[in-house]
Amino acid sequence: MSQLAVNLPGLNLKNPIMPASGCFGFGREYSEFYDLSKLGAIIMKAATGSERFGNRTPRVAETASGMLNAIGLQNPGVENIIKHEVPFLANYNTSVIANVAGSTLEEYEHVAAAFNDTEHVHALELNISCPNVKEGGIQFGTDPEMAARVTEAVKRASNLPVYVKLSPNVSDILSMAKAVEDAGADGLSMINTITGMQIHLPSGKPLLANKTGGLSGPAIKPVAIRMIYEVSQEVSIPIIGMGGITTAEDVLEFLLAGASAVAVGTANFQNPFVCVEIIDELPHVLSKYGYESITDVIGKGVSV
Amino acid sequence: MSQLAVNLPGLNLKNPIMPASGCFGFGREYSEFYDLSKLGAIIMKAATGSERFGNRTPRVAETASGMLNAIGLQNPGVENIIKHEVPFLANYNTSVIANVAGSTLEEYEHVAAAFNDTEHVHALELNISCPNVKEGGIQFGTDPEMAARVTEAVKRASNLPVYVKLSPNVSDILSMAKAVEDAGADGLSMINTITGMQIHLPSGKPLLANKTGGLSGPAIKPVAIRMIYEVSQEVSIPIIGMGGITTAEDVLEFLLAGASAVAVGTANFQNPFVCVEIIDELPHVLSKYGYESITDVIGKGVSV
Amino acid sequence: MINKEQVTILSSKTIALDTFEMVLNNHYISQHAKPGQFLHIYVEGHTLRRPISIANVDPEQETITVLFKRMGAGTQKIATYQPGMVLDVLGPSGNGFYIDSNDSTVLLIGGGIGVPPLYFLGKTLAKQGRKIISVLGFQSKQHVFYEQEFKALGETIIVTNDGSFGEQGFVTDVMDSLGQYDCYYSCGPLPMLQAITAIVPNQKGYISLEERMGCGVGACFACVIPTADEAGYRKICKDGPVFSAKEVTL
Amino acid sequence: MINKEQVTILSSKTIALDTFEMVLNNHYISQHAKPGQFLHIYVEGHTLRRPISIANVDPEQETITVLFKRMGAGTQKIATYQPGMVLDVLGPSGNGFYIDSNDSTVLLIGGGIGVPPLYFLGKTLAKQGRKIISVLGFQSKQHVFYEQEFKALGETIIVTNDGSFGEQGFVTDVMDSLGQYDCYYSCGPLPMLQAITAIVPNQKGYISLEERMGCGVGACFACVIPTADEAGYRKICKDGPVFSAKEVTL
Ligand SMILES: Cc1cc2nc3c(=O)[nH]c(=O)nc-3n(C[C@H](O)[C@H](O)[C@H](O)COP(=O)(O)OP(=O)(O)OC[C@H]3O[C@@H](n4cnc5c(N)ncnc54)[C@H](O)[C@@H]3O)c2cc1C
Ligand SMILES: Cc1cc2nc3c(=O)[nH]c(=O)nc-3n(C[C@H](O)[C@H](O)[C@H](O)COP(=O)(O)OP(=O)(O)OC[C@H]3O[C@@H](n4cnc5c(N)ncnc54)[C@H](O)[C@@H]3O)c2cc1C
Ligand SMILES: Cc1cc2nc3c(=O)[nH]c(=O)nc-3n(C[C@H](O)[C@H](O)[C@H](O)COP(=O)(O)O)c2cc1C
Ligand SMILES: Cc1cc2nc3c(=O)[nH]c(=O)nc-3n(C[C@H](O)[C@H](O)[C@H](O)COP(=O)(O)O)c2cc1C
Ligand code: FES
Ligand code: FES
Repeated sequence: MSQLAVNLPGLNLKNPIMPASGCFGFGREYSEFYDLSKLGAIIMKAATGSERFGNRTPRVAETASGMLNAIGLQNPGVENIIKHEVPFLANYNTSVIANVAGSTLEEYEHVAAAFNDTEHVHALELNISCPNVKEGGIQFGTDPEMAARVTEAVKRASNLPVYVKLSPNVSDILSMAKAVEDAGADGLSMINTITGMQIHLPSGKPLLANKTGGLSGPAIKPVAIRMIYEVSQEVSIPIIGMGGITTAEDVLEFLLAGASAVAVGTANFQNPFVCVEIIDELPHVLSKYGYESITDVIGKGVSV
Repeated sequence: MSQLAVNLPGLNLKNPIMPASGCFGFGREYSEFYDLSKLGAIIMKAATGSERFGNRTPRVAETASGMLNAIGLQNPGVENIIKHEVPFLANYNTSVIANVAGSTLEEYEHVAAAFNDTEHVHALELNISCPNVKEGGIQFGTDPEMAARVTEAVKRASNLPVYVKLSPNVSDILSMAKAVEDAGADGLSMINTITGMQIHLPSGKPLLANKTGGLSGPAIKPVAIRMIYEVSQEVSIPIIGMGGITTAEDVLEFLLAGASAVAVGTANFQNPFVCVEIIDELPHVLSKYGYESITDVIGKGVSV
Repeated sequence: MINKEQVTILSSKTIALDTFEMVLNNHYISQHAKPGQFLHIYVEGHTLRRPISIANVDPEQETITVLFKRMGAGTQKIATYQPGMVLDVLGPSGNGFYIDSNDSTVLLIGGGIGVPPLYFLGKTLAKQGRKIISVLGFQSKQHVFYEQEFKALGETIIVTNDGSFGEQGFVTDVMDSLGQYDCYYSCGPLPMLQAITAIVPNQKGYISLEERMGCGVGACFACVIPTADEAGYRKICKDGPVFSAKEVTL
Repeated sequence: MINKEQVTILSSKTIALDTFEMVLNNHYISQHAKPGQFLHIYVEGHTLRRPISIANVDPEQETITVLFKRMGAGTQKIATYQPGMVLDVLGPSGNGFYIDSNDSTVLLIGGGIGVPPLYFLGKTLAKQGRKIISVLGFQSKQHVFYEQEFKALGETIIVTNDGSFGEQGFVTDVMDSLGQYDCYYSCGPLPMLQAITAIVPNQKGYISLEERMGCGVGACFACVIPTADEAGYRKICKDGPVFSAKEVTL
């Protein structure tokens, strides 16, 4: 296996780098900057049962070393995604992960099942953690029992490996992780954004139309590292790590903390080439710190 | 009442600015930079029943727009603080708040009661949220029932107003706030640090000897603002806000979110004069955004 | 196509209260930019790029001019940048103003820091031999800029909110008194655009919109605006910032 | 007393691999600094200040010299700073080396980037007419700096780990072969300090320590080290960075 390759359930990745859900659309825009085949995988924007228009604007705000977003799961709906977006991504030699969202158990099942008939989707990322949907997402994401139920339902509905994306907005991340592992999750994806807010001083009101939004970017990296470290010591399914990654050294930090692959979100906005630049830089960072390959790193940090 | 003054239970503050607990020691060091009488109040470093030496070093790490600390409640013990530190602070014309910590309910009661006989302590900040103590602090801080019990116990033991300092490491900050309000808290203090970690790349291990530490600084401001906003709409006791404040505009943001006064922590390390510079700047910021006084601002942001 | 380009600052100067003119050098953008497009500028220490309209282009000199107002931390920082510094920008971004070859007289209506993209448009239209009328609104005399530049393109009316320069009032106050025009182009604060589209609802017109952006390339859905029929949406960064006045709901 | 001071960079140059010498101008610090003290330097974009020892002071010229190694993002940034720039520093910070007026021969033992504070100390002691012996250890020839400066103070032995310059080995390898001395002063990596205190446990000596700091002024308890009896602790930023070798547990 080559230096950067890593194999996860359903995903034979040529490198451990993928853009994070919601930060890369369905790949079209960034395909104008570089060849998407360079990516380990692509995680698509969330899919819901039918089209969603999301929240009112403003939907983003800048914060110190981070940003808030409250997009509200805007997406064209799972049928449109399968018809119009997946075929586009199928042109590239990369794995495709569908991010599955919903307001009800039934919606999650429906969306997950819809991807069964598409050849070019290799895994599901079950988004039980989006803080910007009022109807259910957040409860699924903070209650271990609910999380287990939706995981089981999606596993039953789908023939693809399921990575459950955990919310950091919980007192006890480990019990969430264990609950979804026990419910049959093939992997974890962590972390989603931390709920935050910014007040617009001239109006004295929350800047985002949705009031609260999800905090992402380098600001949250220490929280992501802590949660991945905590969880990876106690679960045996692999973790796709994310939260504030902007450099190849950040990737190494996530792998040492216990992740087996990583996703890059917010950093794409600052530098559209960030994913490929990280991929190019990774071999140098590996050798700088004395590692032969990605698989050589994985888990080293947590093995003692 | 003057432009910057604000009155809270036990605290008649000439201005709403105070250094945060643990970031200002017992005032001695910063008293060499400026006259502590300029401060609205001073929150002392945590006091425990007897002397504590804290965690091994390294105890701090830098993060993007923030830092991690795992001091581990090092302090000379409540008797020493009352004997040697409080008399020093009594020399200054400012309010003094004692930060009360412990591993057991009994230790909290003991520490709180010890301050009953000191004239120069005006309120207690009940630290149920320090993430760096293994024995109990964290459970008190994430379980509403435990939080209510320790609040009640300390209220019974103490003759001072009690501000309960909440941990952000919870799924539901509101139920924590309501639990301690119902248990008799006179005010809230929020937020404490968010648990995080950094991996030291050369060793592949956590950088902090304690592995995890508390994230503070501008990185966490959006989380603080969100939690204060959420809580202030539902409780009727006042909130001392903190988390990433570095400028007078940040102070305005906290007041608009629902705080009635604020504490400045990490920023003191970057600029030892930050508290007085903020105090000097506040009148200009108030008038820039059209406010007459601090009391004019308080709650404006949440009134709709 | 949007590129990620390094642009060199040739000059930077104050042209009105808190308002700066910066001339940049870059081959690719100077050859490809169309009126209405913007640069998405990376600012050190900031997570998000700042969108700034292209106010002028000289393809021979390979220069691009931007005008910006110091609003918050990002533009504050850009205002300190010195000639010789190199900026990292995405551009040219967004679509441009649609130009109908049948239009002979066009009205430009700019408000404050919405004026810049109209200058590049006006210059382009003037070169094509069209008649240009410009109505530019500013808060006060101190805020006025590019009066001479617009006058060089055609009739130009300046209005200020406080009457300290030109006529007193809003741009909409003088719109009645203008003669016939085939199409208007407007950029400025949302209330101004709303007022304009309400006053001349049946007039062909294009408006340039602002919204807080994440990616600036169409990938994140931060900057959407509902279409007029409310059945769809457009992305300001990619489908815009220019829209037909009838296409979107303000 | 520690002040918050603005210091102007007069010069900055590379003196060894990844190692820089920066000369700073400031009245207050140049008049008050003692050997062993440090500056706590603010670096734009970083939460925490960086502690850097004072390597030399010229009270007449009102200059302070610091030597630093490019390690991570902070020192990397300081290395890019140009003459004319103004830095915000706290200083002079910490205590200094204790100097016993009865000592006539002193041994300076420096390791790598621990060498700088010993130069200021050595110069001060030499001026007082004491005999100085210096043993300086570096990784390799490329890392060696200030050899001539120390030779001007007295006998100087350079050792390198790989033998590419001076003698091969560690500073502790040559300590036996030295004559008598009354007191040693050492600064360098922890293993080096541990080895030295183990080799000459009964010798009077002072060591300068490093630890990650929060406040740098004694308020946050980040930088503590247990005392030798394990019953107490010292703060490196305030009670140190210099300690009697017998005072603390390494
Ligand atoms: C397509 C487009 C073209 C523009 N052209 C110009 C121009 O030519 N000249 C000019 O001076 N300004 C222009 N603006 C507005 C300019 O982008 C904002 O003034 C600028 O981003 C403010 O940044 P700041 O850091 O100073 O303010 P802050 O308030 O500190 O910025 C915080 C965040 O909010 C965003 N933001 C704040 N105000 C606006 C706004 N009005 N529009 C979009 N994002 C905003 C910032 O980009 C940043 O992400 C344009 C905006 C858009 C969308
Ligand atoms: C009292 C004292 C005097 C010093 N004198 C010198 C000197 O004269 N020349 C010199 O080159 N170096 C000196 N150092 C070490 C210097 O402080 C670090 O190399 C520097 O802080 C590294 O910062 P960075 O941003 O490059 O590294 P990063 O690893 O990116 O720094 C991250 C954080 O860790 C801290 N840190 C990292 N390494 C150290 C360290 N060895 N000691 C303390 N904090 C550290 C940084 O200050 C920062 O807070 C001294 C340290 C101390 C405590
Ligand atoms: C604008 C934006 C939109 C996002 N949309 C989604 C989404 O649709 N589904 C999802 O699971 N996560 C979504 N996320 C979360 C990211 O996938 C990622 O978990 C988070 O941003 C942390 O990574 P980062 O710090 O690298 O951005 C979104 C994040 C951002 C910034
Ligand atoms: C070094 C350090 C030590 C701290 N010690 C305490 C403490 O003893 N008791 C406490 O309640 N909070 C403690 N805190 C938390 C702060 O009081 C404050 O709640 C937090 O740092 C957020 O504010 P900031 O971002 O302004 O630092 C400490 C924070 C830091 C950085
Ligand atoms: S800013 Fe991302 S879609 Fe427009
Ligand atoms: S760094 Fe704060 S006490 Fe030493």
